[in-house]
Amino acid sequence: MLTVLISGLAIGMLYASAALVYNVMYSTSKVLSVTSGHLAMLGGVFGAWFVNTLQLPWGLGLLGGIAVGALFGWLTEVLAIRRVLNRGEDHLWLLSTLALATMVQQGVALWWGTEPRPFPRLFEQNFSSGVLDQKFWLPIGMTVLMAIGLELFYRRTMYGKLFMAMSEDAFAARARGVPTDRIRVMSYVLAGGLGGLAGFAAGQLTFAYFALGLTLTLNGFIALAVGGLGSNLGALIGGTALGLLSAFASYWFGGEYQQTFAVGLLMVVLLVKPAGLYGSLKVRQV
Amino acid sequence: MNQSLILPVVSGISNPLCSTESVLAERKSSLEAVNISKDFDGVSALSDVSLSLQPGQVHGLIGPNGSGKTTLLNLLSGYYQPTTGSILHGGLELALSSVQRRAEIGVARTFQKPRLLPTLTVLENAMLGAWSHKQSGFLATAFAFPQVAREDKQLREQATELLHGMGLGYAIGRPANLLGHAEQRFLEITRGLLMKPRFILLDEPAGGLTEHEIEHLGSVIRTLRDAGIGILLVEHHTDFVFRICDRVTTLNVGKMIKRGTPDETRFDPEVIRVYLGA
Amino acid sequence: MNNLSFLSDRKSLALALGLLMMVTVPWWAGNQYQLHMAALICVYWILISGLNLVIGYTGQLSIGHVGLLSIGAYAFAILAGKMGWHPALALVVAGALGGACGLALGLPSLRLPGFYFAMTTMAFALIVNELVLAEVDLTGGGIGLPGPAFPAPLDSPVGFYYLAATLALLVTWLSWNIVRRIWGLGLMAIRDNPVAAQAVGVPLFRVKLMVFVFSGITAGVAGAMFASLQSYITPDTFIFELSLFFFVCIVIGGRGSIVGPFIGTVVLTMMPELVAPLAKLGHFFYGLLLLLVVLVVPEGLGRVFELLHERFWPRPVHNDAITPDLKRLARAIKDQA
Amino acid sequence: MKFCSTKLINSSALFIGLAIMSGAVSAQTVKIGWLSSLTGPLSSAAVAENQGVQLAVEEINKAGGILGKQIQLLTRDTGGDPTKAVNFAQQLAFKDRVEFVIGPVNSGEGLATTPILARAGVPNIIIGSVDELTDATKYPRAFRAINTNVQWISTANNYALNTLKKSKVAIIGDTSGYGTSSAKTAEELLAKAGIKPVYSVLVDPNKTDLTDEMTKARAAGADVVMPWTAATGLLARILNARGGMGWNIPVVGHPAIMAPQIKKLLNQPQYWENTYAAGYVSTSYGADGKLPERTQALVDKVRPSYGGAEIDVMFWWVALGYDTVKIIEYAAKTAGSTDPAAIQKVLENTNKFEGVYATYSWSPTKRNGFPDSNMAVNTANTFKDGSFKFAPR
Repeated sequence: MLTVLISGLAIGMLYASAALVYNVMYSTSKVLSVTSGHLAMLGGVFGAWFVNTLQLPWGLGLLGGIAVGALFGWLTEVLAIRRVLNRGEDHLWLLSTLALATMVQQGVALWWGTEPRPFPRLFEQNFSSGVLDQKFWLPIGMTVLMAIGLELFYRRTMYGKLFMAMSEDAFAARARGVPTDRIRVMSYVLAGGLGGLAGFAAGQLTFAYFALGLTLTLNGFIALAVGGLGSNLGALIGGTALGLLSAFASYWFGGEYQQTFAVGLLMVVLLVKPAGLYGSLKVRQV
Repeated sequence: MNQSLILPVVSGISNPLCSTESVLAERKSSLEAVNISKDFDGVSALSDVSLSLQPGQVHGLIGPNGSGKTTLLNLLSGYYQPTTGSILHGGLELALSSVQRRAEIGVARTFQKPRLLPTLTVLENAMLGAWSHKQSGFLATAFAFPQVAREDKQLREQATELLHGMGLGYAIGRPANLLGHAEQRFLEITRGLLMKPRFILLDEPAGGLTEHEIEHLGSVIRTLRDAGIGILLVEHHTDFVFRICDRVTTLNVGKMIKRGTPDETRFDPEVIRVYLGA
Repeated sequence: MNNLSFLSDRKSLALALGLLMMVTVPWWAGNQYQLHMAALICVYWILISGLNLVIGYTGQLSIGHVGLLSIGAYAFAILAGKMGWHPALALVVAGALGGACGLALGLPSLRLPGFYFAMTTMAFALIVNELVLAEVDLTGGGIGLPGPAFPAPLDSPVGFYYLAATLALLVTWLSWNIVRRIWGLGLMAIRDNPVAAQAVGVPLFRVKLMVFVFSGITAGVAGAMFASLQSYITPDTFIFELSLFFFVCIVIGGRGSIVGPFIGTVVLTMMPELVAPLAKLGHFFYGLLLLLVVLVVPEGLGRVFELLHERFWPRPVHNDAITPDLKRLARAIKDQA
Repeated sequence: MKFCSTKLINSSALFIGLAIMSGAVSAQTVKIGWLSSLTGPLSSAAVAENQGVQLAVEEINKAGGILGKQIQLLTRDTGGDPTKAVNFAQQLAFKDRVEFVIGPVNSGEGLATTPILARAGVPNIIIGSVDELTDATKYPRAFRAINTNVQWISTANNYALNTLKKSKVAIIGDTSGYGTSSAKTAEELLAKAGIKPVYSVLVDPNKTDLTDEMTKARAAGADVVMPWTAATGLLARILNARGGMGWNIPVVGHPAIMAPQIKKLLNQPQYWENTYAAGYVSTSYGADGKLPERTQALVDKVRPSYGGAEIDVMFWWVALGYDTVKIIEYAAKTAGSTDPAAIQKVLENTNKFEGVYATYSWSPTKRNGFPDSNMAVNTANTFKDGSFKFAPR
């Protein structure tokens, strides 16, 4: 029973990290990128590749995973966001990020293979340590750290404040001389790095598996929508709720209805509180 | 609900103390905002403003930026719902009814920044206005019942006529994204007219127009007025307003500071102080 | 591409040609394989032309229609196969069921903003697959079900092709009727400028829902035809990538066009068969195509032809000043009333 | 209009021309269609099988081909997508006019293609294990070379119940098509033996941790766990959970649990101990540590393509692929032609045709050529050079 709790919590935190990634990108561009989950996938796959295949120490592997994530984050901004935002048709970014997500997933499938591959053990630990196993606690701890780090970043640092200014009102920020384009690029690189980090931290849980991306994109979004768009606290809570729900659901009812439960949660929340628990869907048309 | 009733243009109706039957007649057909207030999360944008828009009358709405002109217009057209107060038409409470409902009743509007469908032609943009009083339903259209084609043809002709009347005949087949600024404004008015409006609310229609074009706008507005349509004119271009309006309401920081004829307004010290300047 | 202006001679000629091609396929298709592909294209098109109203015209990006396809397919396989109904009846019911599920999906999701809507539809597709796998007794679970054939003469490849082609034409005709009338304008208004749409009285949600239900019906019918064409359906047939495929067909074909998406469907269906290397790249290729189109010609390939057209036959733009004809205006307003 | 109509005629002429040409080509060659899923999920088996197929074709062609005709192998990569499989089946049968079709690899695809090939009357060598794939009356020309799913499951059940003397079975399937159906079959077969599983569950193949399920299985008093899934990730997680819990009960199940890539996914190598799966006599080392000589011969032939190194795939896939072509060769030679009817006649009167992978027998009423006697149970962690040791008896 305890293991259900912990494994649910761990996977929930992975979802939460995907939700955080959504938030970081959204803050500066008002775009919900389909690639959010794939960033974590890249972190896991390349982490495994650096450490297992290239035999690098895991520290370097971690940096490598983050770097690849950040690179892809940057690529997302350059290819899928920048030009599309200038066009100002709000549906286009969905298409472009969807396209990019498909490409990266299929690309990894072709290069890395469609079978899950092992992810290295990071710390010396007995495998029979059950609920204390690092494969649970790494993603949990890492996601919490990420959330706290983000909050500090937003509150304390100059760039963080610029991010906030942009998410409040991009035009006003630009008018006040904030280099909005550069900030946006930075936010995507940051999001990419965080995604890579999360994927690396959860690698032992998920294995290095190409199809992880789409799952995370969807479940991360559910976590986000439940917790409330733009709120990092909401992301944590939404992720936890979703993780525990699907864990216990599949514990009691078997795995057949996992997705159904997850989406059920989404639907209920959206019907009861469309803005999510801590979010605000600002829609000002006229 | 489709036939717009057209009353003879009575001058100086708005004197509140006149015979009860004419009051009833007014009530029946006017669009009224009664003691309206609107807050945006705590911040008051309008407080206790009343305005009565009569058929066949051009009603000017002026005031400095942020005085709540557009807010009032959005309240009348239904994009906002008032915090307190009511919006009446023919004794009918509209305060909470949707934008679409008001379109059905015959309240048309234009936008500060014209909102057209860029890829569609001028004719198509205009025809869209006829939506709320079209007869053909989804299925009838899908299965191409004969009356659908008939109605389509009819709307097409109406739109064409109105476009020529508005002086856009030459651009009828042109996609909207190739139109000049004035053309866009006139097209938006035409779209409004296709709605068979009783009232049309114009949000700064003269903005960005040349003197010459403003002249045309003025004559168009007069024509609409003479056709019995009530016009609310939100405008910064004050001498234009004073030239063509029958009544003028002046707002300042969400409150009404003057309602009266153009001349009364023009020489009102308060209006001069807060808006017109010496 | 502008569907409202009446067909010019060139257009009607193209239309006649297209019809001729469709009717004569069985003669010039060299063999049953090509006939199968033609039928497959028609079946896909039944779904896509309905979906086109949702995506291309109303601008609601549904990436979950494979779920509705699956529902239609299984409904047909169960009713006409297991329960031995007459296939024609099963086909109708499959369509109705598709419509009902479209309604059930649209009611909660169509009020949501774009990305929320897209994700919800995607989740819907996943759920459908999950339930299909879970309800073994009904759907055969992972083993799947045989897709029954239609009674003679529709059981032959040629017969089936003509059935599919007829349905495809019917659906095309229906959606064309919608888009060339004021309804089409309403849909495009919802897509391009919801505020303006409201201002003229378009009830956004209701209209979206109608169109979505329509697309659900076509998806259900397509599913039934698909089941029969495939002769056997399993859950691994209805993968998310198939949704993506439909989506890409429409987007590269061009929003607000019927011809564009049709060409898109034909080309994308044939391409992997003709160009083997692409089959290897699989969905990577669709992704690439989608990205290129969005970046280069977001209006879709149809737009390219328009641009060329304007390049070679530029429409004369003489900018005369606006001079209202007030008498005519007054008359026009009176006549309206 | 006129221009286009002429174009239309040209095109039709072109197609007819193609048809004739393809007819002409098939005069000098024997065309074999090979529906393989070399890419996409579950490609590992297909890739290995492809080795065997290619090898056999080369051999036969070197030796002068079938009936003096060279074999022309038309490989089609379905990527595991049934829709593509159907398209390619149509293509092979009606456009390329192949005389034989091998495959497809995945049952999901096979279920869709078999009826089509049956309608086309093309002899089809089935290499999918799902039982519905063969039917002497519905698909008279579909002959199965691989064992059936039932053979796998009953072999495993048999070992668990009678050899290991366990009766408290926990079944774990995955939610994929194959997993759900296999788990169902497993329960039915156990029921026949009068045994009801103490615990049975279907889990998402990508579920990150199986400790909960294994804990429940233990709580239910299970003394043997029988996983029915081909998802290596899931199988590895089952073994990891068992190891992590320090719960040392036997795991008996699907051959995939013996796959070398499982080893890489295990937390510790010893987690692979006490793990058994249905396998084959042909790819099992005898007491003398030797493979059956037919198998050994093939291993030696394949070895070069591994640069002399050890074989790192399950060798029986290769053997199966090799045999499919050999079966076709045998059928054509015996029939003296590639006429489908004649081929069917020969194959359905085949008694003990000796392949590498198995010794096949089909009859007019029996389309599953793989004999139970060729099934075996292997110990997972004895994987060596593509084959395994027998499980302790």
